[in-house]
Amino acid sequence: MSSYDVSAVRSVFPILKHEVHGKPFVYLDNAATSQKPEAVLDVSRHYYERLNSNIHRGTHYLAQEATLAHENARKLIARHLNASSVEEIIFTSGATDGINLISSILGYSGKIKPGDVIAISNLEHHSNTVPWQMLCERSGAELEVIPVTEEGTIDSTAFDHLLEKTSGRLKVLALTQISNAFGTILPLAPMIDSAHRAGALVVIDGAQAVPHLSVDMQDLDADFYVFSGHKVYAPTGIGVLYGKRALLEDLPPWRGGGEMIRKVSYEGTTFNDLPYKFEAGTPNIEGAIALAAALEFLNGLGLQNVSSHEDEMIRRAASALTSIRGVTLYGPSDRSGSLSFNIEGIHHYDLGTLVDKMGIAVRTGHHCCQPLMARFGVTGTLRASFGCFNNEDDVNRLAEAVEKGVEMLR
Amino acid sequence: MSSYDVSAVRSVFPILKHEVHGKPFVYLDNAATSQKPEAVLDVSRHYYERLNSNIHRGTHYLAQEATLAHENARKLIARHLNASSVEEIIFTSGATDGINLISSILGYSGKIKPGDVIAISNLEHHSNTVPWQMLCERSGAELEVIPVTEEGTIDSTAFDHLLEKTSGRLKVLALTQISNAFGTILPLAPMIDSAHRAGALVVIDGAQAVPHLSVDMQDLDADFYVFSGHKVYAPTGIGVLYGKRALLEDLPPWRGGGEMIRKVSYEGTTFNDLPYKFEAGTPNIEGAIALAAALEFLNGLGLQNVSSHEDEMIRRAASALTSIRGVTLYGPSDRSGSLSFNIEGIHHYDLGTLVDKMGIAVRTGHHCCQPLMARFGVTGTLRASFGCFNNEDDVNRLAEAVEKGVEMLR
Amino acid sequence: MTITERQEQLLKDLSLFQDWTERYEYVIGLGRKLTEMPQASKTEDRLIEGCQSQVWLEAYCEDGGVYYRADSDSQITKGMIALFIHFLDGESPENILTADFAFIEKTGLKEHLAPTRANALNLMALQMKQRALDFAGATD
Amino acid sequence: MTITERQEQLLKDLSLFQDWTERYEYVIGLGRKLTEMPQASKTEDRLIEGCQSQVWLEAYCEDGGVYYRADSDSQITKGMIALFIHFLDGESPENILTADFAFIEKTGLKEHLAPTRANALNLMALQMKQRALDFAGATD
Ligand SMILES: Cc1ncc(COP(=O)(O)O)c(C=O)c1O
Ligand SMILES: Cc1ncc(COP(=O)(O)O)c(C=O)c1O
Repeated sequence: MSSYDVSAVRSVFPILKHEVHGKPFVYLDNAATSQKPEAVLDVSRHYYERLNSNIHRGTHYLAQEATLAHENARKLIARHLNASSVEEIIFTSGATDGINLISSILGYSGKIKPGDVIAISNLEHHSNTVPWQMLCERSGAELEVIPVTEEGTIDSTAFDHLLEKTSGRLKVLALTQISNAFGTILPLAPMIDSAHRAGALVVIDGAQAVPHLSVDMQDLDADFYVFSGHKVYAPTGIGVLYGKRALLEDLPPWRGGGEMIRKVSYEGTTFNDLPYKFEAGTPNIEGAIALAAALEFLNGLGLQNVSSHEDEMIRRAASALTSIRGVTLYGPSDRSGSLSFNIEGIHHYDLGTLVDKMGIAVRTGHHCCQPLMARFGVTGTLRASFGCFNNEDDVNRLAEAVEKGVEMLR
Repeated sequence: MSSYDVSAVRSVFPILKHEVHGKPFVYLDNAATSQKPEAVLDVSRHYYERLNSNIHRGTHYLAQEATLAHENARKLIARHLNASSVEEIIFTSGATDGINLISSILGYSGKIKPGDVIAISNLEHHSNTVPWQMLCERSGAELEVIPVTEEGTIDSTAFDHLLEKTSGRLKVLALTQISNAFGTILPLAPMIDSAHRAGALVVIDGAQAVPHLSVDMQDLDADFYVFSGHKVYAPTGIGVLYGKRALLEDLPPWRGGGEMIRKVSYEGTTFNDLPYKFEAGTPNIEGAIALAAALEFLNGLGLQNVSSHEDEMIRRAASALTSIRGVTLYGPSDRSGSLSFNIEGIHHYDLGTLVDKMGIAVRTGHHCCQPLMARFGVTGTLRASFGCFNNEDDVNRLAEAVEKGVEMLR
Repeated sequence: MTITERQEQLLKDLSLFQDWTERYEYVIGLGRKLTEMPQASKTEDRLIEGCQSQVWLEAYCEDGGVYYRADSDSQITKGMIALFIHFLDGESPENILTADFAFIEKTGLKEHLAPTRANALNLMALQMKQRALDFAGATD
Repeated sequence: MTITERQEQLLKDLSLFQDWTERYEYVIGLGRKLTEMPQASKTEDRLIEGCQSQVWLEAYCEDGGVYYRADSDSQITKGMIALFIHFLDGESPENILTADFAFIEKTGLKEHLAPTRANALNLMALQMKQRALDFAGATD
C-alpha cells in the first residue's frame, strides 16, 4: 500500500475533477465501465489528429502508419496476455461480441450436436448465458448450470457430479473468471483441467478479470478468452477475443466482408489468415490503439499494486457496511472488484437513488445476472465496484451515504 | 460554390495542419475513411471527461446523463435519415457488422430456403458480397449478380431479365447506393420498386452515400439500410442499421447478451423491444454520440453544399487527368465521391507509391471489389476520393503528381 | 379543495423544505401513510412493471368518485404514487381526465428522479387516467 | 567484386542522388535493364504473391554459381529485385546464404517503401536464399 500513490492516480482521471449534484464525485461503478485516464484520451485524440487512415489495404503514408500502430497494439495485447502468438488476438467490439463470435462459429462448424451439453455457472453475466442458450436452441444441445453455494462460490461437488453426468457429451464449458455481481474469483485452473479431460472446449469471460488480475493465456490454458476494453480504462466499442491458434484455424469465419478475405470471386471466396479471418470490415482502429495504451497505463501502475490496493479498499468497505443493521453482503470475503449488498426491508433501488443524491455512483439491480439473483431470492442488490483510483475517502463517503440513506428509509 | 467556404472547412480538421513526407498533406482517400473535424473530437473527449458511464441499467446521475446522450444521438440519427421511428435505428460497429446482422438473422429466421435467390450487383464491396455468399452456402440459396455496363453502371436490361428469370424465388436484393470503387450512383428507386413487386426484401449499403447525399428512409423505401460512422466524419467502431419496424420485430435477434434481453432465466429468456433487441452488450456509447455530432457537423455545412462542392472537385480532377496519355477513367461522368483510373502500361501500385511520396494520399488496389476489377480485367485502380474539405489545390497537386509519376515510370 | 388547489398547497409545503433530503423524506412519509393494499389485490393484471421497481394499482368507483389503491416494493415510488392519489382520490372521472400533471415539474422532485424513474411516473399517471376513463365510459 | 564490395558501391552511387525521385528513377532503371524472363517461365510455382504486385522468381545453377531470373508487374518492385540480383548473380550458394541484406536499410530506399512493400522485399530475399539452399543441398 505504501508504494501505491492513489492521489497521483486520481489526478490523471479528468472526470474525477468534476462534481455531481454539487458534491465531489465518488465513482464506485467500475465493474459497469471504467473511467479513462488522460493518457488514453490523449492517444485517441492523437490518433485522429495525426494518423487516422484506413488500414491494411493502403499504400500511402498514413495508411502505413495507422496499420503499424494498429498491429503494434495487437502485439502489446498479445504480450500482456502472454498469448503464444500475436495471431491469436482477434479484435472484437467487446466481450459480448467475442462470446457471440465463438458460440456462433461453434454453431456453424457443426461440432455441436443434439444431446451435447454446454455448461455455464450460475454466476454468469447474461452475455455469457444468452449466447449459449441461443446455441442450444439452434443445435439441440442442452444447457447445464453449475450451481453456486450460499457464499456465492462454485459448488465444486456439484460440478464434479455434472462432469460425471454429462460424460462424453460435454462440449463447451463457459465460465467467468470473476463474477461481476459478487466479486467471486472462480477456481479456473482445476475446472479447465477437468473440462479438458472431459473433452470439452473452455471459454473464459475475462471482462471483470483483466482490470484486476494479470492473466496468462499459456498458463491458464483456456481455449478462448474474451474481454472488453471499456472495463479496463479504454474506450467503448473495442474488445479482444483470444483463441488457441489451431482451434481458430479450424473454425469457420463469422462475419464476412472486407479484411477477412484473401480473394473474392463469385465462383468461390477464400479467407484470410489469422487474425484477419475473424475481423471483417474496418476495425475500431483507434479503439485498439487506445486499448493497448490503457493496458500500458495499467502496467505502469503495476497490476499487483493496483489489485492489492483495490482489495484493501473493498475489505474496508465490507467491514464498514457490516455494522449496518440488517445488511447482507454477497460473495466470499476474498472478493475482487465488486461488493454486492442488500439491507433488510429496503429496496436496493431506493437506497441507490439516495446514495446517488449524495454524489456516489453505485449500481443497483440485477447486474445482468438475473438467474443469480433468482438463486438468492432477490430482484437485485446494491453493488459498489472498485478501480485503481478509489481511495479511503470514497469508502468512507460510501459508508456514510448508505447509513444516511438507510435512516431515511427506515 | 460561392457560398461554400472550403478554407473555413479545412481549418476545422486538425490533421490537415500536418505535413507528410515534408509536404503539405493532400488527403484524397475519403472513401476509405474520413478525417475528423475538431467538433467531433471534442464531443468524444467531453463524453469521457464529463459523462462516461454505462447506460440503460444505472440509477446514478452519470448513468442517466450518458443514457440520455446516447438516446438523443439515436433520435438525431433517426431524424437525419427520416426514419418513421427512432426504434428503427440500431447501432452496430459498422456497415459490415450491419450487413452481417441482417444476413445472419435472415438465415436464422428460416425464411431463406434452398433454391431461393439472393441478388447483388457487380459493383458491391466485399462486405456486401461475402455475407450473402455465406448465407447462400448455409441456406442453399443461389447468388445472382446484376452485371454492369462498360461505363460501370447497372445493366438495367440484365436486371429486368434477372427479375424475370428468378420470378417467385428472389428473396433478397442487396445493393450499394454509391459504388466505392467507381463513384457510380445506382438507380435505387426503380430497382427497389421492382424488387418489392417481386416479393424480395431490399438491403441498401449506404456506406458511401451517407457522407455525400441526404438520404430519406421513408422516401427510399428500402427494408434495411446500413452505414459506417468512420466514413462520415465520425470515429471508427460505430455504425447504423436502419430496418423497417415490422420486419425487425418479426426477425430473431442475432447477438445475445446484456441489454438485448427483457428477462433471463434458465427456463426461457425473453428479448427486449426494439431497438435494444439487436444491441447486445455495452454499446459504443461514445461512438454513437460522436456519430450524431458528425452528422450535425455535416448538416451545419449543408449536405447540398458539400456535395455540389465535391462534385465540382471531382469533375475538375477527371478533366485534369483526361489529358494524360493512356488514361482510363472508370465509372460514369456523374460520379459521386470517388474517381478511379489507370494508366496504360503502369502498375497502379507503382504510381500510387510515387504519388504518395509527393504527399498525396490516394488508394491503389482492388478497393474490396475484386469481382468488379475482374469484370474490367484489371487487378486494381488508383482511386482519388473526395470529402468536404478538398479544394482546387488538392486537385492540382493530384494532377501534377500523377503526371510526374507517369513520367518517372515511362 | 379542487385538484389544482391541492397541487398549489403541495407546492407551498415543499417550498418550506431546505434541501432534497427533507423533500424525499416527506414523499417517503406520504407513502408510509398510504392505505394498505391487501396482498390478494396485488395481481398480475394490476402490476405496472417499472425499470427496477414494481407498482400495483387498483381503482374503484363510488358515488361518482374514483378511488385508488396502490403499493410498490420501492418506498420512493410508493411515496410518489401517494402524492398522485392525494390529488385524485374521490374526484370524478372527468376531473381526473382533465387534471394537469405538469405541476410535478414545479415540485423540484422530478429533477431528483432518475429519468427511468420519471418515465415510470409518467406511465403511472397515464394508468391512473386510463382507469378513470374506464369508469367514465361505464357511466356514460 | 565480392557481394559486400558491390553493396558498398551501390551505397556510394545512391549517395550521389539529391532526392528520393532520383533514387526511385535509378531503381526503376535497374529494373528496365533486367534480363527478360520468358513468358513461359512465369508459372504458378514461381510466383511470389505480394500485397498488390506479383513477382516471379526462378533460379538455376551453373558452374557452382547461382543465377536468377525475375519479373514483376510492378516496375518499382522489379527494380528492387534487380538490385538483389545484381548482388547475388553468379555467387556460390554458400555466399548467397551468408549474404547480409541488412545493408538495404542503409540505402534509404526502404524508408521510402510502404511496410507492406518492405515485407514483400524481405519475403523475396528469403526466397532467393531458399533457392540457393536448394542448390547447396543438391551439391552436398
Ligand atoms: C460501399 C461500401 N460498403 C461497405 C463498406 C464496409 O464498411 P466498413 O469497413 O466500415 O464496415 C465500405 C467501406 O469499406 C464501402 O465502401
Ligand atoms: C462478467 C461480464 N461478462 C460480460 C460482460 C459484457 O461486457 P460488454 O457489455 O462490454 O460486452 C460484462 C459487463 O457488462 C461482465 O461484467
